[in-house]
Amino acid sequence: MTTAINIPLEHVFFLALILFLIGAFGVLIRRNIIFMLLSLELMMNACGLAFVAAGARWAEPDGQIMFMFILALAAAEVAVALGLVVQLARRFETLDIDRAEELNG
Amino acid sequence: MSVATMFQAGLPYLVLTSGILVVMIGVAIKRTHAVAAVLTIITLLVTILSHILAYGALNDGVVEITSLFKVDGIAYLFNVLFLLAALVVAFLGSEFLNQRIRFKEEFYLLLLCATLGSIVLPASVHFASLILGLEIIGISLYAMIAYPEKARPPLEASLKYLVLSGVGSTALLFGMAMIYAGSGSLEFAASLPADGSIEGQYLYLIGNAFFWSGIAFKLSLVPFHIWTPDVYHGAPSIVTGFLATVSKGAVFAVVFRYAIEGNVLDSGSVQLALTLIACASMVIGNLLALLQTNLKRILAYSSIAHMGYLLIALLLVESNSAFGYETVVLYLIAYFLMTLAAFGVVSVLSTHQEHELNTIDSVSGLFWRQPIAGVVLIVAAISLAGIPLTIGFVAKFYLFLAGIDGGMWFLIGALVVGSAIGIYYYLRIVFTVIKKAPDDSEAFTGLPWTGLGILTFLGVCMLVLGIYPRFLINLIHNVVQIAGF
Amino acid sequence: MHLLWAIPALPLAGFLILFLTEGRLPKPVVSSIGAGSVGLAALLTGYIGWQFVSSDTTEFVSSSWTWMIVGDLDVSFRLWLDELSLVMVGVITGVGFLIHWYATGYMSDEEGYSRFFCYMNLFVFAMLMLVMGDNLLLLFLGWEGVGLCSYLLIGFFHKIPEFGYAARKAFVVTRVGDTFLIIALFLLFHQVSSLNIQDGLLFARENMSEGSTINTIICLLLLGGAVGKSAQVPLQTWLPDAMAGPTPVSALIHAATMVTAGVYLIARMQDFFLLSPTAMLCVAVVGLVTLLIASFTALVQSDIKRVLAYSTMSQIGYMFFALGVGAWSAGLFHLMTHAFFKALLFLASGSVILAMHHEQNMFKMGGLWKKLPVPFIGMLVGSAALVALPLTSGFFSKDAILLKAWKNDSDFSTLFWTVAVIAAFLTSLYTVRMMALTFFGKPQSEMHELKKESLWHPSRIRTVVPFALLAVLSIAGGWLGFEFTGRLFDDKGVHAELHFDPIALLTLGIPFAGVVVGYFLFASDLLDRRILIKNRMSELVSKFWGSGWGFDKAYDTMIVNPFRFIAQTRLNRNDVVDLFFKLIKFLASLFHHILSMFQTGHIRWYAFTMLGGLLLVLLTVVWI
Amino acid sequence: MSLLWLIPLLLVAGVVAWLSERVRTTLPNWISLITFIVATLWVTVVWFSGPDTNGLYANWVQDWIPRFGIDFRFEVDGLSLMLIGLTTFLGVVAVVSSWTETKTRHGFFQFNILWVMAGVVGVFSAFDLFLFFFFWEVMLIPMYFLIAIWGHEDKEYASMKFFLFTQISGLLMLVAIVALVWFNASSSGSLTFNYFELVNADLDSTTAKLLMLGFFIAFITKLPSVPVHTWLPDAHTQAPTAGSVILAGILLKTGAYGIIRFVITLFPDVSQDFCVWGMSLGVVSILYGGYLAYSQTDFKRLVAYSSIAHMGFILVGVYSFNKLGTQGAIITMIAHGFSTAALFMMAGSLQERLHSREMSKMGGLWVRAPRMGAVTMFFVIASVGMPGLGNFIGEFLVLIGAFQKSIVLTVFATIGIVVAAVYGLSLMQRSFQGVPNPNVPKMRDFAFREMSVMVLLMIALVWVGIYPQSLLRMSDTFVSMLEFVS
Repeated sequence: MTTAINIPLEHVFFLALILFLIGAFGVLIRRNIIFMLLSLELMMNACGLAFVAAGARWAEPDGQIMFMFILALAAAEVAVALGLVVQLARRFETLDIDRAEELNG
Repeated sequence: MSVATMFQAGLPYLVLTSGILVVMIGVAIKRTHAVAAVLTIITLLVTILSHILAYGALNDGVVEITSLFKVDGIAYLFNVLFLLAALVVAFLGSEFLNQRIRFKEEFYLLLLCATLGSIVLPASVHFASLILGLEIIGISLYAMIAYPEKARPPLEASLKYLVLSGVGSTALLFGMAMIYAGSGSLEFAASLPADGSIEGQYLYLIGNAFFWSGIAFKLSLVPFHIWTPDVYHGAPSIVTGFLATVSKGAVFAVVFRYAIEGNVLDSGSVQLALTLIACASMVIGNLLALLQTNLKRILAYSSIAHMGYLLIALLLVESNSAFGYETVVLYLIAYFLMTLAAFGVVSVLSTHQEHELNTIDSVSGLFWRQPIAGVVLIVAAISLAGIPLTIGFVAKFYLFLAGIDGGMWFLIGALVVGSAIGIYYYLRIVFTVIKKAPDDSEAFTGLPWTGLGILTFLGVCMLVLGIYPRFLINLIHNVVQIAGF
Repeated sequence: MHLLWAIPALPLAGFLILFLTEGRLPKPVVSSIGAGSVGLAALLTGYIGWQFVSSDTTEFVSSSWTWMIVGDLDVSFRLWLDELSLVMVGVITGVGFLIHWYATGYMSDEEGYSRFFCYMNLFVFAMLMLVMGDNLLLLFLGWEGVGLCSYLLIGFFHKIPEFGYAARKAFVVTRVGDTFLIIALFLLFHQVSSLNIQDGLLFARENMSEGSTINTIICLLLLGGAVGKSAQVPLQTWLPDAMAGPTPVSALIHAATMVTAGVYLIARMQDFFLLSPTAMLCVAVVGLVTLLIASFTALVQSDIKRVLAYSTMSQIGYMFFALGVGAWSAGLFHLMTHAFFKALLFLASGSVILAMHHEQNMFKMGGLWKKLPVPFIGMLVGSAALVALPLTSGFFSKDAILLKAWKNDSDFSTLFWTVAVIAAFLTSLYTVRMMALTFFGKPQSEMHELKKESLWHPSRIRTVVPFALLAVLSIAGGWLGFEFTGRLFDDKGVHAELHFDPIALLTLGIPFAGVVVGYFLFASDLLDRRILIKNRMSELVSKFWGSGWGFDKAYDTMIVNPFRFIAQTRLNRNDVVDLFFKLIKFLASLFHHILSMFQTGHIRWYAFTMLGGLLLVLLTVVWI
Repeated sequence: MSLLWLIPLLLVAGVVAWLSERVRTTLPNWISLITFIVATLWVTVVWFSGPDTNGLYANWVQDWIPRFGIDFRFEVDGLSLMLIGLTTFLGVVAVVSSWTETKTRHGFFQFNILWVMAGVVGVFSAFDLFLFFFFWEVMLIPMYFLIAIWGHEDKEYASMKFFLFTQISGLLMLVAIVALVWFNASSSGSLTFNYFELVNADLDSTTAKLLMLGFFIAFITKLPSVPVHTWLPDAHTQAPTAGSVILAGILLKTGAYGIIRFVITLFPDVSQDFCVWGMSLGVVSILYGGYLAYSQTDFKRLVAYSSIAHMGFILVGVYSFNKLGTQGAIITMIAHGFSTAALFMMAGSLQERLHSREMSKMGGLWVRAPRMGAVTMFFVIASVGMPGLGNFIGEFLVLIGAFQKSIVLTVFATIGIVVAAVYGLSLMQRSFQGVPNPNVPKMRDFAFREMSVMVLLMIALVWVGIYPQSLLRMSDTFVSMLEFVS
């Protein structure tokens, strides 16, 4: 087996955290539902990265397995999400999520 | 651990999964509501029965299926509870679908999938199985919430739930990753940092912070509660019932497992965080419901408070895990009954309306217009308020016992304050139900007998278990004992 | 053994019958029950009294069931008859019967005839319990009972609000006195750990030292009770208003019996008072002050019944004074005689008032002696006794008191005596004034022709009999009680053996002086009465006296009005305490609204709060 | 047959009454009336047949939730029997008093009345703290329904207030109960809710004080005493006649009963230290209640505040910690039950006739309805504390007992008697005496139905007044058990 290039765990986690936050801000600032979902994906992948890094630390496959889980999961979620997006476009005639605020109080 | 025992112990999961396949194929072959419904119900019943067979495998209390699952009596108890709830939802759902939905059959698939996810959780002792179960529930719920076509609220609710729970899940995952990074194992039992290094500690703590935040979202605990009313409000009330009971119950079951196996509460800071969250949920949840006029939103806020109450049992884990478990199980049973009854009433009453009833005024004088539903709603409200004669009181009694046993006087104070506020709005429901019906109100006639039958059943359960809880209590006690806590 | 229990039982039975039949009985039956029950009681009293006097026992006792036994407290319905109570019982049943008898005529036109006798019988019963109870609790039962009946009877004409007010005033003011009494009971029980009167007296004789503080306190509390019931200063204000009741009521309750309960109480608790000079002094002073104030007030009243009311106050003042200076027998003697002549006076005035169609203002009367001979004679006799002209009953008793006062060896005896004598003089003054204004002079309003209802029509002749009997008693009562009351206390009775020293002569002379002066002032035209009335000084004085020395005004401004204000203005109609709970409610809903503001429905805001929450949790976990 | 069958009897009768409405609308009234009469007779029979060797009239033990040592533990001693008798008797009064008042839903109405009574009987006979609390809460629900459904104009507010006050204070008691049990378990090792074992639980004084407060607050809220009394006037004013009768006649007594039976027996020492506070609260209630009673213009409200004053006497009596005081408190409970029940029934009848409780709309009613006048007079006099009637005995014993403890407080309490006279008589004056109010219509006087009950109540009061020994004897066994540090 090849010896992995040794990147300190902190760095990777830092990167993951940054990705996570970028995604979070995306969710916060973008009105368009599509972009929101994109940012969500970004956050998911941040988690994936973190898992991989963690797995690398202990030289175990578990991290990568989890990453695959996450991919599958994200795919499923997006599948449903896009269906909902279509419905949103139908029923609210917009992709601006802020227009969907009828439920409140 | 022989493969045979594993299979026997895992029987319920296999049965339910194959049941899902059967229904799917059935639907694929021919769309018939009746068939789908019957198949679903049969599946659920068979799954429930399969537990009897499976229970034989637990001769020494616990069976580990790979490192992902650790099946024991408690897990089965939870399973049966969830399955029964699903059964109720299936029954009531069939009526709801009959009225307003064009494509009915998929609903059952989603329901069964969600149920599968929920019965995966109580037994899982591994982050992988945890996330798996959670997401199966979540994804099927997105679809279930948005199920009614045309109407806008369900869609909005579903989108909100999807995006926000997406954020929640990511927090959860990120937390897991860090915990894993700290401990080197994805099993709950080994989640404590392997090396006592400061770095490991930090990873562990931050990881838990993320993890619990994600969980708190799923359980809609303050400050992650804010999505709850909108989703409850928008979703069809029968789905809300499922969401409020099964998904929450399952999550609670698994985090309880995590808390026990991983001794999370040994770290004082996590404990503190949970305590604060619990107090905040009890008080704020009830305050939010105080003057709310929308029935479903009231129940949403009250569910926030109830999850807060339940945390008391969770926090008992590190001193007296056995009684903590008993409390959780009993409280969840009570909570399932009350919540399902409440939402059940709403959905049954909405049978002939084109829009679902949800304002509190729509049930005014219900006691005189539709006695059965009225009585059940009254009983549910009284039970939620934790007043004797109903199982809600027994549950609250357990909480007090747990709190005092753990010496958590602060939490008990919050519990008292919370329940005090709670009584007010539950009683408002009762008053609305018994007050003189407005003259323009039409009587609820021709309600489906299945619906009313189920409601009556739930009501009777609440009362009987409230007045004579002896057997239930002993059952739970024994199961917990056998499971070796 | 003997029928002691039957004495109170009879009027009680009468009460019950009348109460349960709700006035469905015909009037003759009612009167025979109402008056008859008391009459029988009177006869029985006579019989038992004779038994008692002839027997050598010191008391008759008749026990019935246990009232209550709790710890040390052990009281039962036990009747106790000794000389003291015998006198009282005699007065109550005897005078009571005569007044009932008279009332059968007097009240015959009023509605609620049955109700009237119902209350009257209840009163007699209660009064008997008061004087016959062997323990203080039973006494208190009677004490409150008579108060109740007085309330009911003052407000008998309940349609007239003023009467209702008078009734409530009477009840509440006496209640104030009663509180002192009941606290005295508590204190006694605390000391003696028994409420039995005889035990108490025994305890006092044996365990209490001369002038011990606790004993003095007890006595003063008892005095407080007595003052309330007997309309003495400072709780006297209710009595004049009490005249709102029908005249027989005034005669029985507010002259003959109830108001003398205080005297009885003090006499009954003699042994305590004997040990406390201070208390005795207080009793005497209270008596004297009342005596003076009441006499002066009576001097300027225009309402005939009010005159009599104030005179009653003053006469009871005499009794208190007597007790205070240790003239126990004399006091009781005066109580008895006073019962006779004051009852007579009231009945007579009642007849006048009835004949005048409920006109009570003396200035509207005058010259009635021809028209109303019988009341006139009655009045005359009564007044004679009141001013204590020799050989009338009043003479003996009042004389005895004055002599005792003189012979009493306290530092103030002279002063006391002087004041008492002055008061005696005043008594004759106002009595003469009353007679003059009512019966002499020229008629101020033309007298209506006596109608059929008038009391003096032959058909009502029955009312004359009790009248006559009372008149006889007020003359002869002197000799009657003379010997007997002597046996009450060991204070050598009321034997006025030294009737020829100057003091005696003076006391003898005072009434005459009063009468003479009074004649010149009010009856004769020799001096112009206008001098007296016209100048401002006397106007002020008479105004002040007329208002009963401004006690009412003072109480109103000090107590009644403030209480009314804080209570009846909407100040606190609904309960300040509730504000606290309202505040809680307000706060709760306030927080509800604040928190609800977060539920905007904007998904991005929701996400934001969640991340905020995440941050919070992080901070909590990592930095705490 | 054990007297405890009373509870199921009442419960079943309730259901039957509810269903019987379908047959005939007047049937429910008859059913519950007969039930209560039978119950009362039953109690009387048991009363006269005397206690068994342990001084009990009935007892029944059966385990309920063995997991926590919770039993069905019913016992009826003299004290309980008295109160149960009061309950059933006032049940008759309540039913009769609202015979014609409820226009609709007689069935459910009677159902609630019967179930409240069942709950109360349970409270008076439960000797397992869990069981006690169970009944304590259960009796509230039907009571709530009575106010909320058949109440007057402001029923929502009133019923809600009533329920919140009692429930929240109940929560405190629940905490106290559980904590007490838990501490007892950790010290003695046996987890049990059995009253007789908890009596000798050893607690350190601080804990005991806190737990005692938990019970105390719950009970004085029910009693009620200042400062937690404010639910009572509203609840009384708004409740239907039967509701007020039950509320004032019996439910308040459960509070007093709780203090006597549980607070001072479970926590004797701390209660001893607490007694000054208890008495002071009582005195404040007496004076404040009396003062507010006088301020009222609403007949029912006045009576309501007057019962706050009367309940004050109970507190004073209990916390004077001697036989006299305690017995006085017990007698007050009974006598006040009778007198106030009657006054509320009167208020109800007046409202039925005049459609108003405002005394400004009354006046001179004696002329219109002499019987009602006389009856009211009787009960006003009784509640003013006239010797020879029940209330006096209670108040006298309370005061004479309190005098042994604190002279000052007793004097203040005694002033309350004067105040009582003031408001009592002004009530009489404003409603029945004075100039007949011209716009009062011709008013139906009491007929046989009302009169019969009233006469019963009068007899009862006189009986308590002149032969209280018969009651004192009943409660003596219990009162003697309390060890009083003199």
